[in-house]
Amino acid sequence: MTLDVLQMVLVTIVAAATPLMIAALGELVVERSGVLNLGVEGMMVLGAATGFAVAVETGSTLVGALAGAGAGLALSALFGILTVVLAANQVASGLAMTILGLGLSGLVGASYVGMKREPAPHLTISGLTDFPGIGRLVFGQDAFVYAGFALVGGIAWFLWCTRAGLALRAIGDDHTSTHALGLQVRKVRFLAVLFGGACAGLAGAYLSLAYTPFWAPAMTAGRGWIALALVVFASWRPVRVMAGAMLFGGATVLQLHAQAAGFGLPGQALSALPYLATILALVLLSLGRRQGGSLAPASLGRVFTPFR
Amino acid sequence: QAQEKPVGKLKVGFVYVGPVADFGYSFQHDQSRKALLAAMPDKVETSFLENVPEADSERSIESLARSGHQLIFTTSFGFMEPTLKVAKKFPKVKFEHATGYKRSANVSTYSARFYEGRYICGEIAGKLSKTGTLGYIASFPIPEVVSGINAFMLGAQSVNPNIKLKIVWVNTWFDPGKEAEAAKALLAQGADVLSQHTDSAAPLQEAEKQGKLAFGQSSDQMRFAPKAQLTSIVDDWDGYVINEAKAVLDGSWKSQDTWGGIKDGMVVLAPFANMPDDVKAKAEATKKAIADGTLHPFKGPVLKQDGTVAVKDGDNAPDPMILGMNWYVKGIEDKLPN
Amino acid sequence: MPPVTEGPTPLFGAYGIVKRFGDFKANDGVDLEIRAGEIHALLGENGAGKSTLMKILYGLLEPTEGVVTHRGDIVKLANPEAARALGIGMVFQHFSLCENLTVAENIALVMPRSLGARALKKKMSTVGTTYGLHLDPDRPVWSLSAGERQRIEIIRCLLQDPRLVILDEPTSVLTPGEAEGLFTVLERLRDEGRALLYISHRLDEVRRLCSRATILRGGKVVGACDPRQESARSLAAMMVGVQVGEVKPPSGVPLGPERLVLSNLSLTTSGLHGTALVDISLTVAGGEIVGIAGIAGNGQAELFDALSGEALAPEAGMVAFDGQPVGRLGITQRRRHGACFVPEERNGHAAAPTLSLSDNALLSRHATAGLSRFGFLRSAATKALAQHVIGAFDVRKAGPDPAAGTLSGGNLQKFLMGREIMAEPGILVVNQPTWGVDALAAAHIRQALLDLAGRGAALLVISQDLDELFEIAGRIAVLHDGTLSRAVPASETSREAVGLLMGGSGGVGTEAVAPSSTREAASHAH
Amino acid sequence: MRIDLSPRTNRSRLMDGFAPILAFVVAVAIGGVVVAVMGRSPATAFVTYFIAPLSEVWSLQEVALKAAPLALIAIGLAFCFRANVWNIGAEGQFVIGGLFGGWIAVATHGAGGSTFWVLPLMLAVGTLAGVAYALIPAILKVWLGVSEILTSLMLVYVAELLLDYMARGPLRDPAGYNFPQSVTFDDAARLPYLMEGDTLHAGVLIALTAVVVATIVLARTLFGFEVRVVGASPRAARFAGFSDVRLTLAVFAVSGGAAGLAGIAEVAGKIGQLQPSISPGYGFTAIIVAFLGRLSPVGILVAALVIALTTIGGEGAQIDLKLPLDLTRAFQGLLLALVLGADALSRYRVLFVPGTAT
Ligand SMILES: Nc1ncnc2c1ncn2[C@@H]1O[C@H](COP(=O)(O)OP(=O)(O)OP(=O)(O)O)[C@@H](O)[C@H]1O
Ligand SMILES: Nc1ncnc2c1ncn2[C@@H]1O[C@H](COP(=O)(O)OP(=O)(O)OP(=O)(O)O)[C@@H](O)[C@H]1O
Ligand SMILES: [Mg+2]
Ligand SMILES: [Mg+2]
Repeated sequence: MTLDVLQMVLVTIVAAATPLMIAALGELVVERSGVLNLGVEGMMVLGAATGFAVAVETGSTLVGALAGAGAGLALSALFGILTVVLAANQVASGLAMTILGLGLSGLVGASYVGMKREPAPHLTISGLTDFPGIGRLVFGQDAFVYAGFALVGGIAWFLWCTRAGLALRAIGDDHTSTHALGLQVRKVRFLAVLFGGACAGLAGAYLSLAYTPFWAPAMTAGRGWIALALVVFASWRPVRVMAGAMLFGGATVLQLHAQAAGFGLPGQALSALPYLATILALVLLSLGRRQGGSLAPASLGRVFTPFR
Repeated sequence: QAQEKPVGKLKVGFVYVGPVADFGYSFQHDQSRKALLAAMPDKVETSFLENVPEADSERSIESLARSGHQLIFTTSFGFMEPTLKVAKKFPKVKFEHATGYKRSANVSTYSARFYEGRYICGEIAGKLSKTGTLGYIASFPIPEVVSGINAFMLGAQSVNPNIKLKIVWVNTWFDPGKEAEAAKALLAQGADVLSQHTDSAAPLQEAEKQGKLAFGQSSDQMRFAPKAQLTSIVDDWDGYVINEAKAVLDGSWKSQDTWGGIKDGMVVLAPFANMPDDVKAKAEATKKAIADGTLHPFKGPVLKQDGTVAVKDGDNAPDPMILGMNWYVKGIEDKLPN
Repeated sequence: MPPVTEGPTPLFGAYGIVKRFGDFKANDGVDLEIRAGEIHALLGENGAGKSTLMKILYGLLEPTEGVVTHRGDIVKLANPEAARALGIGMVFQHFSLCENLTVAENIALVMPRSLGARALKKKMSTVGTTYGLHLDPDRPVWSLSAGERQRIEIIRCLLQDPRLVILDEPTSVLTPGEAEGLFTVLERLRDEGRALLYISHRLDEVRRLCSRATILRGGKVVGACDPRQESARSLAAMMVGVQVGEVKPPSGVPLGPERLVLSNLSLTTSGLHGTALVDISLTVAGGEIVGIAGIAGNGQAELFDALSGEALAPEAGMVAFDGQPVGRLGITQRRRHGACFVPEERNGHAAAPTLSLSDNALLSRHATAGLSRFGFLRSAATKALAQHVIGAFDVRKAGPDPAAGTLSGGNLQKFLMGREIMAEPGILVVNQPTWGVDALAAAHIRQALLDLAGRGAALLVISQDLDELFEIAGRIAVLHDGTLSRAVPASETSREAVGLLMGGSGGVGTEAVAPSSTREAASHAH
Repeated sequence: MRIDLSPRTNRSRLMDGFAPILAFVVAVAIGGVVVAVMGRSPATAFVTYFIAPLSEVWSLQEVALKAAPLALIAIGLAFCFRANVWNIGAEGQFVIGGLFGGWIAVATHGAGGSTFWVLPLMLAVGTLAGVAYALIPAILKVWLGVSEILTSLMLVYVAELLLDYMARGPLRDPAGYNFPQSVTFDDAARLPYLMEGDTLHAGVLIALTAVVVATIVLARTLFGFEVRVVGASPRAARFAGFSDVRLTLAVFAVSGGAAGLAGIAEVAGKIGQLQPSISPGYGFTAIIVAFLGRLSPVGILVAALVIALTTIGGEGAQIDLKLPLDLTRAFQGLLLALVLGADALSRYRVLFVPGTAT
């Protein structure tokens, strides 16, 4: 493989990993606060539809991306009202959001089917972008990709270097104790849910604005579920989410490249790989677990009803 | 019972496996529904059910039959058994099942000889490829897809015997992201003309982005890739659908199997573009030859990968062979999955 | 308006506090004044409303009526942060710590935002040196013992330089040494001019530390006193409203055959904080109560589990009930051998808090009280059993069959003791029978235990409360670091001797209380 | 302003009944507005969605047919969820049940002699296959403490791909022109029809039996009590002599078995052959059905019927009113969200407290 083919493969992997990464980072923040949002797929697909529709109407990819994030945020607000404010079951509510999101995205996107937009522009810095071997990889991506990597750093910094991040982790670990200390459990969780929804929406918008720049029903094709798996796979750490997204994206892309290069494998077995890899990762993580403490946020999925 | 002939318009129902907005197979079928409506606005009324899972389709078909639809198109292979079962219950309703092989007194089958179009595409690709490598994005290894690949290869070999074909199976009819990734993979491996048997426009767009060439699928996708689309194999069911509706209206409908090709207008090639005139002229000529029967894409000798003779010199492949095709022709270096 | 009271303006005051939970008034017009430089005790039986009042002072609960004042001004405590801003700190009994965070992170949660990580650690070590409270800031909380965890709570409180420190039953998990250390800290805080509010069911501590006490009953203030002027007995009487009678041991019952025998029981521990049991041997005869003294965390929970069958012994013969080896049997089969068990933790171990009392009767009696037949439940019989226990043990509750978790601690404990005692077990193992239970209920429970022994049962009572053990036990052994000393008749030993053993330093010289296990065996545990 | 939830000590009977109805009314009102905006009559739409499917014998049968697998799976899941065990993978267990049960039918296709045993064997194999598949996440959970939510979910995709592979490969009908489906099953491998018109098959009876059995087991047996105790308090359950390890395995087995049985009943009842995909998402929808039915078998039956009704009504709306399918989906999602939210009304007293937010 020449250097440029290698770069091409890497660029493809990064592109395939970006939506997974953005959605998973959002979900990571949600889960760190103790809420399990199984509605990522719905928020993602609604973000894809809304992002595309708004971008077509305004002619601006940026506005479209923001609208996509906004749509994810709006749907997650409903999820937050159900699970954080009204203490409804998180699993069932998340699944309801997925159904609702799929339906709404179809309605929103109905009149935009078959329309075409230019993909989101890629960075070009003369001299750097055409630098052989790594230029396109490092200096030739679109804004979503850079935003995704910025999110990794930003969220890592937020979680471990800020008070608000500490509060978020503490609330995810033990909502009863943090409530007794006067932390605003529901407010923090609600904000985390909104952030996660916005990220899912943004990841969806990436699909319809940059990755394959058009809208088609159910175009997320299950990426929201992979993002969920990714969070666990990464044991709730942003940098590992990034690595995991590359791995997942890489697995898909590389099998396609392998086929194109002439190594045929049964497609179903390859398609099953990411899922089997997640299970394997979970098993390995549990084998290597330290003696006490837990990897997962300890109140993940548990209902909290404050009382005053 | 509901199958009494309606006094007013003929109600025609359509059952789609995907969303009408998929811009691919279901979309194209829905275009013919609209064409039917436009052709006979005061004689027909239409309904459709979209996104009908094949395993849960019997009820959908029956509900169309029960609500007074007299002619029902079930447009996916997986609807075969449910269609036959409902047809038995509603002997006066006419059913049209696409791409299947089982018929009954009131069930016709129809399909298109897409491989004819694929052959022409192969020929164009063989002419235009600079790298000598073509890419093919395939969905599932079913006969229709395999025969398409073979026809494409035979067409390409007819103009360039040393042509190479790289095939990527994506295991889906529709996943724009994965289709785009497959396109990227093929382009990275040196393919410079892409063909696809999946439904989204993503591979075309990818080719456009990289300044390469590609063929559209199911419908004319020129607007997605004005600089990359060479042509597109358009499923054109308009004529068939309108004919069958007319036949029901004048009482001449009968159960039959229709496998139409370029000649019948069922397989249409979108206007040739992005190619030099001589290539265009050659493609037009091949199209004509296929239409008037002087050229058969699977004209012997056709050799299988291992060199065994599949079609003897001078013969044309019989329809059952094409309908059940599960082998690659010689020159394809991949192994067929399953 | 705050009523005018004599003396200087109190540091904090609570006036006319009413707190309703639905129709129920947990606090009913409570007035309380706290002055700088005093340790103020809040006393009352279980469910009197003490914790509720403290949570209101800390801004965690909102009073239905009434006001809180600070130096005479009415203040609104919207949340604990507001309370902390006014200089109120609280040490919760049920620690409010996040297990997967480090010590420093747990503390940083309530410190001002401006404080950096390094500055915080420095402050921690300063406070640590001043008060003798040392902690590694980078340890995760899950790896710490109960005593260390409480130290976090206290340091967290002290770092805010509080003017009022609220402590809710702080000594219940501490060793006597740790408790002594705490008292020194508390006295020092008082001398610095801070106010302390102190809740405890241990009246000796209260008499030693506190200069003023407010007594709650049924959500109302029923009295105030200087505990130094009172006896434990008179304080108890004020709390429950009646004189607490003495428990009467049955007189002159001859001991029966050996019913519970432990032979060289050893058990390794799985958890991080568990204590391994080393070579424990003990016999309990019919009609006898043997008390196991010891400070929490020295193997009581493990010993209980090994007896109940929640943990299996390595060999069947290590535990024998009425001559039958049961060491490898589970709890249900041990119950079928006529044994009953009452664990220490009420909510979530002895009882499922969200289930009704009759479901909780079924919980431990399903196999032995004929409550199920061919796998089907007999719900009428179950209900009848629960009502029977409720009646016989005077369990007070709302509604006919409420969820166990809605009962006050003392009443739930009465129900659970009744559930087991009324099974007429031949062997009964109880861990902390009256932990956190008020004096009247405690007396009731102890009498029931004595009566059961009088009917020929063998009882093993594990308790931290030496008064309790000397009141009811015929023989007493001490559990320390997983080893059990020889059981000696209560009449032949003293509190002091037992206390020394509990601290791990009694063995030398005193033959009567020397550990039965050999030194080598003990050293295997480490 | 702050919204506080005060748990109701005794759940309000009135609210229990009233809350879902309120949610339904609100959802219908919102849906009505949307329909009106789209230029159709809300009244007609209401009739098409909710009344028409109930007014014909055939569509009633279809409602029952659609509700049966949902109810059967959800009842199995109720055991898990009551025990606080999170089996999200019923979809996969359904698929595996259908696949392995269907395999028997394919293997015995055209066999001579007496064939009375084929159907019972298929049902048994389907059930056991579901049990076995569900035990994978269960065993990983009890042995290694691996979160069952993720493993069971991941295994759904693995199961779907396995079926896809089998239907396109080894189990493909050799006489079927290489099309991806198995032979159509012999009559001996089909569930019998219950009524004229060959619609309602015996799978419905299986679901109804499950409702009755589960009601009795959950309310009246020691096992049902065990499930409740483990769910409410694992440590107390151990004190009661109930092993949470054993129970986790048991409830996974029950739910996997129910899903597997539903899978093979669907294949042997409605579909009659193996196809690359046999479930329109029953296993996921059943999770919602389980919660809508508040984990009680009778509630689940009602919830399953409502979901089935809206699905079939949605088809009617596509045909009669030309309303898009996405509208039906969005409406279902909205209805679910509202019912879940309204449930709070029956579990908690919702207090609106003026003042600061927390
Ligand atoms: N959140 C609540 N909802 C309903 N009732 C409550 C709640 N919290 C406390 N109670 C009730 O209020 C009463 C007082 O409880 P509180 O915790 O103040 O008692 P306490 O004096 O601290 O008892 P203890 O000595 O056991 O600690 C109890 O009867 C209890 O049942
Ligand atoms: N939400 C609630 N509803 C009803 N009763 C409650 C509620 N929360 C607590 N209680 C009851 O209030 C009483 C006091 O509760 P609290 O949490 O203060 O425990 P506690 O009795 O103080 O325990 P301890 O004695 O260990 O300090 C307990 O009996 C408990 O069962
Ligand atoms: Mg208390
Ligand atoms: Mg207390």
